[in-house]
Amino acid sequence: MIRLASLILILIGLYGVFSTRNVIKILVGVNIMELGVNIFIISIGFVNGGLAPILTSGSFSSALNFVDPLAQAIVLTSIVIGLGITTLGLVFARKIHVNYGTYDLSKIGGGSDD
Amino acid sequence: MRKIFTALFVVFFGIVLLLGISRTIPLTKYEDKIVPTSAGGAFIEKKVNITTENYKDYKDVIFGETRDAETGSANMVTSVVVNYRAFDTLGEITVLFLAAVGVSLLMGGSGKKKRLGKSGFILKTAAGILFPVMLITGIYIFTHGHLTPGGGFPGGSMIASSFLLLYLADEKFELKLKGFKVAEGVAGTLFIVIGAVGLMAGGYFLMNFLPTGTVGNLFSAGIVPIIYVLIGLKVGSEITGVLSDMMTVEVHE
Amino acid sequence: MINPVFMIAIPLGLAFISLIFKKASKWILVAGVTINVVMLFLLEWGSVAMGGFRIPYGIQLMLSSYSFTGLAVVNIMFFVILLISFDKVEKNSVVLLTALAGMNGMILTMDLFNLFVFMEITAISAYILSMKGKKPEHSFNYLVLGSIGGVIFLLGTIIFYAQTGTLNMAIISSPVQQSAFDFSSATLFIPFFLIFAGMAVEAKLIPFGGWVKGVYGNADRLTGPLFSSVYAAAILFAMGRVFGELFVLNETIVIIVVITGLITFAFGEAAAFRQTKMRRILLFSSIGQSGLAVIMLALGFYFPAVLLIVNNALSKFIMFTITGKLQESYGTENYKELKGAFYKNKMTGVAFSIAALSMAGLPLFFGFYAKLNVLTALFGGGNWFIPAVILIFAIVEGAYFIRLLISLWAPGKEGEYADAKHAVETRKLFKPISVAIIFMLSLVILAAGLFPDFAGKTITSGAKAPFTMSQLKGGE
Amino acid sequence: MMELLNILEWGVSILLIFFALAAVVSKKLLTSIIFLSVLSMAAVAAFALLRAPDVAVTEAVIGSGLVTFIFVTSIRGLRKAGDSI
Repeated sequence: MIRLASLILILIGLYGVFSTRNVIKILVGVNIMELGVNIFIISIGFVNGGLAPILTSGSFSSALNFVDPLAQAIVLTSIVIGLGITTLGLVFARKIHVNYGTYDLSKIGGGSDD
Repeated sequence: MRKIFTALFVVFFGIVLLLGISRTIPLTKYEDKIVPTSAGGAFIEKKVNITTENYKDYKDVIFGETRDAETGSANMVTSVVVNYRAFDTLGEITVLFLAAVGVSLLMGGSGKKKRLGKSGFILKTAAGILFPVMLITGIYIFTHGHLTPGGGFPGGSMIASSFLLLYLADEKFELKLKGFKVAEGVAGTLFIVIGAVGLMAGGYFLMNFLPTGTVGNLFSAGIVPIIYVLIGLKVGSEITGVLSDMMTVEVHE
Repeated sequence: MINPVFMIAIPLGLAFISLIFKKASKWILVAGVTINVVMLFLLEWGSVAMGGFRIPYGIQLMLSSYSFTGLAVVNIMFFVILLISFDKVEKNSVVLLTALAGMNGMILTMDLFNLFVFMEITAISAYILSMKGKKPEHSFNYLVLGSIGGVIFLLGTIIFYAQTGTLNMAIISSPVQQSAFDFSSATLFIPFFLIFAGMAVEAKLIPFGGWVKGVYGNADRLTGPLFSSVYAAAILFAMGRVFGELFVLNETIVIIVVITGLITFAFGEAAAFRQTKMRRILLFSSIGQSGLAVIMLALGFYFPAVLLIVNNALSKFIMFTITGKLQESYGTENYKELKGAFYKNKMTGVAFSIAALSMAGLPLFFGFYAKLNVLTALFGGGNWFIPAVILIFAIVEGAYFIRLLISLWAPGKEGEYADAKHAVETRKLFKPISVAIIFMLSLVILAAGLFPDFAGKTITSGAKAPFTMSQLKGGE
Repeated sequence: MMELLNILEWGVSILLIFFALAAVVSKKLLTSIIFLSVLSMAAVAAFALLRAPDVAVTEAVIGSGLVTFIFVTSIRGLRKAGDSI
C-alpha cells in the first residue's frame, strides 16, 4: 500500500512543480517528488515479515528474512543529494528575490527578450 | 488554466506510469522473500549462510568467503554504504560539498550583511544545555554507524544543528568558518587517500585493507568506521557552513 | 599503468584540497586538469572493480576504446577551454574541478546508480556555473528540470533493480537476465522511458530541455564552450553507453528515442535559422546536433555518432569562444551588427570559418565526413524516411552557418553601421597566444577533414559497440 | 500482527497523500513548508514501518529538520523586503 502511495506522491509533486510559478512552492514540489521516490525504493526492498538489516545476537536464529540493505543505502545517498539540491535551489530563489523583489516567476516577465 | 492543464497531464502520466509499473511490480503487496539473485539478496544470503552456521563464534563472521575484503560491520546498510558502494558515497559527499561551495559562492556577494534571528532568555539557556548534548549525540551516532542505525550523515547533521542552536541563541555569535573549511577539506582528502591506500595494499580502490575484527565491537569492520567518522566530520562542517551562509541576508535598500 | 579511477579521484581530491589553500585554488585547478590530460594516455584498460568485491556487489568502471574517446574529448577540451578563458574562472575553480570529476565518472561507470550520482554532480556544477550569467531565474529553471530528471532517472533505475536485482548495466542485459525476464515486450518500456527522459533533460532534447535557451543564451566565454562542447559530449557518451547496454532490449523505446531525436534535430535547426543573435544560433545548433547524435546512438551506429560528437565539440568550442569574445568587445551578438568583424582579425576569422564550415558539412571538412557517415549508415540500414529528414535539415544547417559567415566577413556598407558602438574597431580580439591555440584546433578540424582515413581509424577504435558481461572483472 | 501492520500501512499511506496534497494546494508559503515538514515526519513513520531504521534517522534529521529550517530561513529572511508571503 505504501508503495502505491509513494507513486502517487511522485505525481502530486509533479503537479506541485508545474502548477505554480512560485519558486518556493516549486521547490516544495521537487521535495515531495524526491520523498516519493525514496519511499518507493525502500518499499522495493521490503519483504513480508522482514527484519531491519542489522545483525544483533538475537537475529541469527531467524535471520533469513532481512529486508534489502542495498535499497536503504541508495535512499541514504538520495536523501543527501536532495538536501544539496534543495539548498542550492533556495539560494537561487533568494537571488531571484534580491534581483526582482518577488518569488513569482510569472511577475518577472520572462527576463529574456524574444 | 495552468493548473487544469497540469492536472490533466499529471493524471495522464500517472495512469501510464501506474499501469506500466504494475505490470512488473505489484503495487499493494510485497514479496515474501528477497530475490536471492539480487545484489542485496545475495549479500544477505552470503552473510546469513555463514552467520547461521557459526553464530556463536563471532570470529568466523567475516561475511563471505573472501579474505578480509568483506566488511565486518554489524549494520548491513553501513556495509553497503561505506564499503560495497563506497564510491557512490564519495560521489554523494561531493554533491553536498558542491552545494556548500555553491552556497558560499553565491551568498558571499558584496554588500551589507545582516544576521537573521532574534533570541530570548529561554533560548539562550536552552542552547547552553542542549549544545553539548546534541554535539555528543552527533559524535556518538557517527562513531557507532557500523553497529547501530545512523551513521555519518545524520551524525554530521546533528553536529551542524548543535552549532545552529548557538547561532540562534546569540546574535553576536560568529564561528571561525576557516577551521570548518580546513576540517572539510582534510576529511574529504583523507577519504580519497584511504581509497588510494586500498589500491596500493590490495589492488582495488577503496578496498577494506584493515583487519575486520569481531562483529559488534566498536573497533571492527576495518576502514568502515574510519570512513564514517570522516564523512560525519565533513558533512557536519559542510552543513554548518551552509547554515551560517543561509543565516545572513544581504540588506538592500 | 594507472587505474582509471584516478581520472575521478584526483580532480576530486584536488577540489577538497583547494578548499584549504584557497589562494592557490586557480593553480590547483590548472594542475589537476593537466595531470588528467597526461594521465589519460597512461591508463590501464579494461574493467576495474571498486573495493575488490565480486561481480554483483561493488561498482565497476570500464575503460574501453569507447569510453577512452569520451575521456579524451572531455579532458582535452576542458584543458583547452581553460587555457583560453582562464581569466573567466574567477572563484569557480573548485566547481570546475568537481565538474571534471563528475563527467569522467559519467563516462567510465557501468553502474546505473553510480551514473545517477555522477550525473547529479555534473548537473549541480552546471547549475552553479550557469549563475555566471547573472540570471538566477534561468539557473533556477535548469535546477528544477534537472532535479526532476534526476528523480525520474532514479525511478527507472530502481524498477530495473526490482526486476533484475542488479544495478550493473552489463549484468542487466546479460543473457541470464534476459531469459528470466522478457524486456522486449512493448508494454514494459516504462523503466526504459523513465531513464531516457531523465537523461534527455541533460542532453537538451525537445521537449525535456526547456532550460537550454536561458542558460546557453547567457553563457560567457568560459561557460558557453564548456556547456556546448564538454558537458554535451559527456552526457552523450554516457547516453550511448546506456543505449548500447539497455535500450537494445526493447524495440519500443528505440522508436521513441529516434522520434524524439528527429523532432529535436528538426526543431533545433529550424529555430537556429530564424535567429540573429549568435549565441542563440549556436545553442539551437547544439540542440539539433544533440538530437542527431542521439538518433545515431539509439540505432546502434556508434562510429558516426562519435564523429558527430567530436566534430561538435571542436567546432562549438571555437565558435562559442569567439562569439563570447565578440560579445565582450563589441557589446552585441547580433551578427547583422557585427558586419566585417573578422576583417581586422583574420586569423580568428579563419578559425571561426573553418569551424562553421565544418558544422555546415561542406566537403573537405571534418563535419562533411561525419555527416557522410551518418547518411551512409542510415541508408545502409534500408530506411529512407529518417535520412531524408536529416538531409533536409542538414541543408538548413549549412545555409545559416554560411549566411552567418558572409555577414561576419563582409565589411559593412558605407555609413550603415558607422556609429561608434558597432563600428569595427582596430584592436585585436584575442591575445596572440589564444589566437594560436584556436587556430591550431581549427587546423585539427581541417586536417581531420582532409585525411578522413587517418581520423577515421583513430576514432573507429573508439567507437566499437559496448561491452558484454564477460568483459567485467571483479575482485576475487 | 499482520492485521495491525496492514492498518498502520493504510494509515501512513493516507497521511502521506493527505499531507502532500495539503503542501501543494495551500496558498500560504509558510503553511506549505510546515506541511512539507509534517509529510517528512509521516515518511519517517513509513520508513520505520518498512524496517529501515537508518533511513528513518537520516530522514528525521535531514528531511524534516534541516530542510524545513532552510526553507523557513529563506522566506523569513526576505519578508522584510516587503513581500507578501
